[in-house]
Amino acid sequence: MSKKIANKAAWAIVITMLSVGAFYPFISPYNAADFSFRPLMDPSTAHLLGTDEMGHDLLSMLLAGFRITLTIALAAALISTFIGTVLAVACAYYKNWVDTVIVKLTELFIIVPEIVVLLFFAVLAKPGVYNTILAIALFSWSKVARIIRAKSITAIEKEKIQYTLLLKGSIWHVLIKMWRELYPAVATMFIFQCSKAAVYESTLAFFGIGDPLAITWGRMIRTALNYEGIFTGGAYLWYLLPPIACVCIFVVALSVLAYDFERE
Amino acid sequence: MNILLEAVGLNKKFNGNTTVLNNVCLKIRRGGIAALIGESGGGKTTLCRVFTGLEKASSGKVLFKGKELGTLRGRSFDDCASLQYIFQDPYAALEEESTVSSVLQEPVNMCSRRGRDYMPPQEALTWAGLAGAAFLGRKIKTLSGGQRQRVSLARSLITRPDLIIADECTAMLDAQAAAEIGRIFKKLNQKLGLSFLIVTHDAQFLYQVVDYIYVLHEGAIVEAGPKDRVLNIPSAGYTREYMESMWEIEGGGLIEQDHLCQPQ
Amino acid sequence: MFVSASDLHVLNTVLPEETFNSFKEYYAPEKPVAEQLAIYIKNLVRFDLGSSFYYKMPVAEIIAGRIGWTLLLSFVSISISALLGIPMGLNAARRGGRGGKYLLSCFMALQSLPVFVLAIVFQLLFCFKFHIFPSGGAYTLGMNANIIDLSVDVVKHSVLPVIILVLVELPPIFSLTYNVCARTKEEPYVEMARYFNLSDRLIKFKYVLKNSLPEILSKMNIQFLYAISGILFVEVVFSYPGIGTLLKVAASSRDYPLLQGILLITGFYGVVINLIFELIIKKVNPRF
Amino acid sequence: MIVELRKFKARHGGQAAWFNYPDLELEQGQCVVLMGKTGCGKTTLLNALFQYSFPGEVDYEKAEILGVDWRDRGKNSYGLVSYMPQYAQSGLNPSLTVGEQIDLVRRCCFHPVENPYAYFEELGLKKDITERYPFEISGGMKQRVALLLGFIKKPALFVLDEPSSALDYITLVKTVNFLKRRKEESCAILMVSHHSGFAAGIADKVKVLREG
Repeated sequence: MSKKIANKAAWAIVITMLSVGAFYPFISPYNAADFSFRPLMDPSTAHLLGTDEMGHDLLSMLLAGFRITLTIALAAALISTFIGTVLAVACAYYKNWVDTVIVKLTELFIIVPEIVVLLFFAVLAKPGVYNTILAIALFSWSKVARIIRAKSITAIEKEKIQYTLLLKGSIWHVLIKMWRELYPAVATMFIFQCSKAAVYESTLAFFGIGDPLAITWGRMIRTALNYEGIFTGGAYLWYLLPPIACVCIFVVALSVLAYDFERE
Repeated sequence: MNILLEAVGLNKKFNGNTTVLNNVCLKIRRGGIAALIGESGGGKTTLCRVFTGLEKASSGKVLFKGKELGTLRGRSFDDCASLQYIFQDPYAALEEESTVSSVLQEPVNMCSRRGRDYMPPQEALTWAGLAGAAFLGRKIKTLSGGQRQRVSLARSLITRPDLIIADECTAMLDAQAAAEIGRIFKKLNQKLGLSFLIVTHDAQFLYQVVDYIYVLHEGAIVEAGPKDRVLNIPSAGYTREYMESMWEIEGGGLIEQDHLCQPQ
Repeated sequence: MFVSASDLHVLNTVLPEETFNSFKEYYAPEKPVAEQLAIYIKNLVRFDLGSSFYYKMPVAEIIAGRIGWTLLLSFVSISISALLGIPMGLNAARRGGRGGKYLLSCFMALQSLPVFVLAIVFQLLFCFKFHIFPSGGAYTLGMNANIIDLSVDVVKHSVLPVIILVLVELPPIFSLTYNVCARTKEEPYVEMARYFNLSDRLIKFKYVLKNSLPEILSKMNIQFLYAISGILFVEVVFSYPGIGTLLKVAASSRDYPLLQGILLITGFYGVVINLIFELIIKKVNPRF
Repeated sequence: MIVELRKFKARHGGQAAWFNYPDLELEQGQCVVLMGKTGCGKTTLLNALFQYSFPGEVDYEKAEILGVDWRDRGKNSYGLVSYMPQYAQSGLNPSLTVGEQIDLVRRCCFHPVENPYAYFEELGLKKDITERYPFEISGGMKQRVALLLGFIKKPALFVLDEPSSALDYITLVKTVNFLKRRKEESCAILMVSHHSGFAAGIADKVKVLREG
C-alpha cells in the first residue's frame, strides 16, 4: 500500500513542478529580473523568502528557476536517452566492429568521469542554456547506452525478434519490434536522465559555468554560497535551502518513479 | 536430381576448441521431407541456425538452389523469404500481446515493400488448418501451444517459401497437436510441393511424415538414407543404438497411435 | 587533447593578453594538427602537462601536490563502503522480506541527490550548527605539532567528508549486491540445492555468493569510477586541498591546461582502478 | 506407506480454479506415474507437495509423506525425499565442478551412498566429467548428473517432473534402467510424464488426471 502512496505522491510532485515551470509568470509575485528591492531583507509578507544581496526577490527567482531547470532537464534527458537507445540497438543489430566501437566509447566515459568531461567542454563552449542542454545531452548518454545495450542483446536473441532478422528487417524494424521489451528500461533511463540532468545543471552552475543570465536553482545555490555571510545569520534558511530543497525533491520524486518502472 | 539445399563440408567451432559441427555434408531434394535426428546437444540446432544464417560456420559453405548463401547480411531478401524457419518454442516465437493478424501482417509488409508475391493471410491460415476470419482477430496469448505453432507455420507460408526448416517444432506440444502438425506438413508437401527439413525426436514423425533421414552424432553425419532403410537396417553403430532405444521406449505406443498421423 | 585554433579563439575572449600569448606560443595552434599532437604527446611522455595560467606553475607539479589528499579520501571511503555494502546486500537478499526493500528505496533516494548538496547540508548541520567537526581543509593550518597530534587532526578533518562519501558510495554497492544476490537466489540451481538437502550455510556461500561475486565485482568497478566525481564535489564543499578544489578553480577561472591535466589524471586513475579490478576478478573466478 | 493422499486439492496463487486430485497411495519400492493432458494440474500437484515454498493453497483430508502430515513437514523435509523439477538440466551450480558438487551433497547427507561413482556407469556417464564445469557438458549429461545427485542421500521417495522432455532415446533408455534398479533397491518413485512409452517402462500404477 505504502508503495502506491509513494508512487502517487511522486507523480503529484513531478506534475506540480512541471505546471509551476509552465505557468510561473502567473503565480510569481514579482519579475525575477527585478533587482530594485532593498537587498538582504528577511522574509516578510511582501517577500516571502526575502531578497538577495543584489535586491532580487528570492521567491520569484526560485519560481523562475522551475522553468529553466526543468526545461534543461527534460530536453537533455530526451536527447541523451534517444542517442543512447539508438546506439545500444545498433550494437545489438550490427554486432562486430560497430558494437566494439560503441562499447569502447561508453567505456571511455566511465573511465573519465562524465562530469569532468562535461566541465571541460562547458568551459570551452559559449555559456548559454542551449549549450548547457547540448553539453549535458552529449556527455551523459553512456549509461543509457550501456544498460539498454545489455537489454537489446538479450532481446534480439529472443525468437520473436530473430524472425524479423530472418526477413532481413532493418534496424528500425527491429527497434519497433523490440520496443515492447525495451520500453520499461528506456522509460526508467529517461526518468533517470532527467534527474541526472538536473543534478548536472546545478553542478555546472555550482562550478560557475552555466549561463550567467539564466536563473536556475544551481545558480541560486552558487550565489548563496558565494555570499560571505550565508552561514552567520539565518540567511541560509531562505536563501540556500529553498533551491536545494527543490533540486532534492525533484530528484527524489523522479527516482521513486524510476524505481517503480524498473520493477515492472 | 533437383537439389534445393546443399551443405558442403560445414565446420563450426565455439570458443576456438569445442567442435559443434564436423565436416557436415548433406543435400535436400526439392519436394522432399528430410529429418535430422541425433542426441540433444549434438549440433542439430546449430546446423539449422547456420542454414538460416543466424550463425556463421567456421568453414564450409551452404548452397541454396545452386548458389552460395552467406550470412544473413549477405543474403538477398528473396533467399531469406524462400528459406523459412519455424522455432522450437511456440510460446517464445510470437509476441503474446499482438493479434494473429498483426503477426501475419509483418511478412506481408516485408514482401510488398520488396515486391515479392505473397500469400494472403487468410489462405495461409487455411493451409495451417486454422480457418475462419474470426481467428485473425484473436490475441496470441489466448491460443494453445498447437495453435501458436500453426500460426508460426502460417506466417512462414506467407512469403511462399521453397523450404521450411523446423527445429523440434513439436517438442513442446502434446501428442495430438504434434500429430496435427505432422499431417499439415505432409499436406503442404503434397499439394504445394514444399520441402522440409525437420529436426525431431518424435518417432511418429520418422515413420509417417519424413522420407529421408540424416543422423547427426557428435557434430558429424554418421548415416544418411531413405527412411525405410535407415529405420529398418541401420548401418552405423550409433544409429542402431538409437533405433533400438527408440523401439524399447516407443514399441507399443507407435502402433496404437498410428491412426493419428495418417496423411489425408 | 590538444588545442585547435578555434578553441583558442574562444579563449582569446576570456584570458588576459599576456597569458594568452604565452599560451599561444606553447600550443602553437598555427602548426598542422598532426604536428601539434606530436608535440603534445612528446610533452606528455616527459610528464609535461603544460603550465597553469591561474597558478603560473607547471600543471604536473600542482597536481602532484594535491593528488595525495584525493587518493586518501577515495581509498578510505571506498574500502569502508565495500566492506559494509557487500555483506549487507548479501544478508538482505538472503532474508528477502521487506527490510531489504525499504533500505533499498531509502538508498535509491539518497543516491540520486547531488553529492555537493548533501555535503552542504552536512556541513551546515555538523560544522556550523553543532560545531562537531571542523568546517574545511585537510588539517589545521599553521599547526606546529608532533606526528600523533597531526594525524589526529587529519583524521578529524576527514571524518565528515568520508561519512558523506560512504553515504553516496554505499547505496550503489548495497543495491548492486542485493539485486545480484536476489537474482542468483531465484536461480533453479539454488532451489535444486535445497532438494539435495544442502545446508543453508553452504547454499549462502557456495551457491549464492560464489555465483554472484564475479558479477558484483565486474559492476562494482563502475561504481568506483563513478565515485570519483563524488569525491571531487565533496572536496570543493569542504575546501579539502585535493583535485576537486583544483577542478573548481580551473573551471571557474577557465584554466584550460589545468583542466586538461585533471582530465588526464582522472582518466589515468580510472585505468588503474580497472586494472586492479580485472586482477581481482581473475582471482575470484578464472572463468571470466 | 510412503505417500498417501485423500481428497487433495490445490491451486496456484492468483488462480481461481482448484485442481482436484484422485486419491493416491504409494508404497515402498513402487512407482506411480501421473499422466494427462497439458494443463490438467500434474505439475501443480508436485509443486504443492514438494516445492520449497509453494505459491498457492492446498486443501485435503489426508496428505502424508513418509508418515508425516504435509503441514508438519519441517525444514528437513528433504532429508529422505528427493525432488527433481522440470528444470533439472539447469539445476547444477555453474561455478563448481561436477565432482565438487557430488562431494558437497555427500557432506550434507545422513547416510550417503558409499560410492557415487558406481552410478556413473549405470547412467552412461564418463568418469572424467567430475573435473568439468556444468557449462562444459551437454544437457542430457546435466540431467543425469542431477539425477545422480538426488540419489546420493539414498532417498525413500524420489519425485520426478517430466524427466523425459528434451531427452533423446538413448539417454531415455539409460534413465529408465537406472530408475528401475533404484526401485528394486526399495526406493519409491512418483513421476509425472506425458511420454507413454517412458512411463510404461517403469510404472507399477498409472493415474490419468482429468481436467478440473
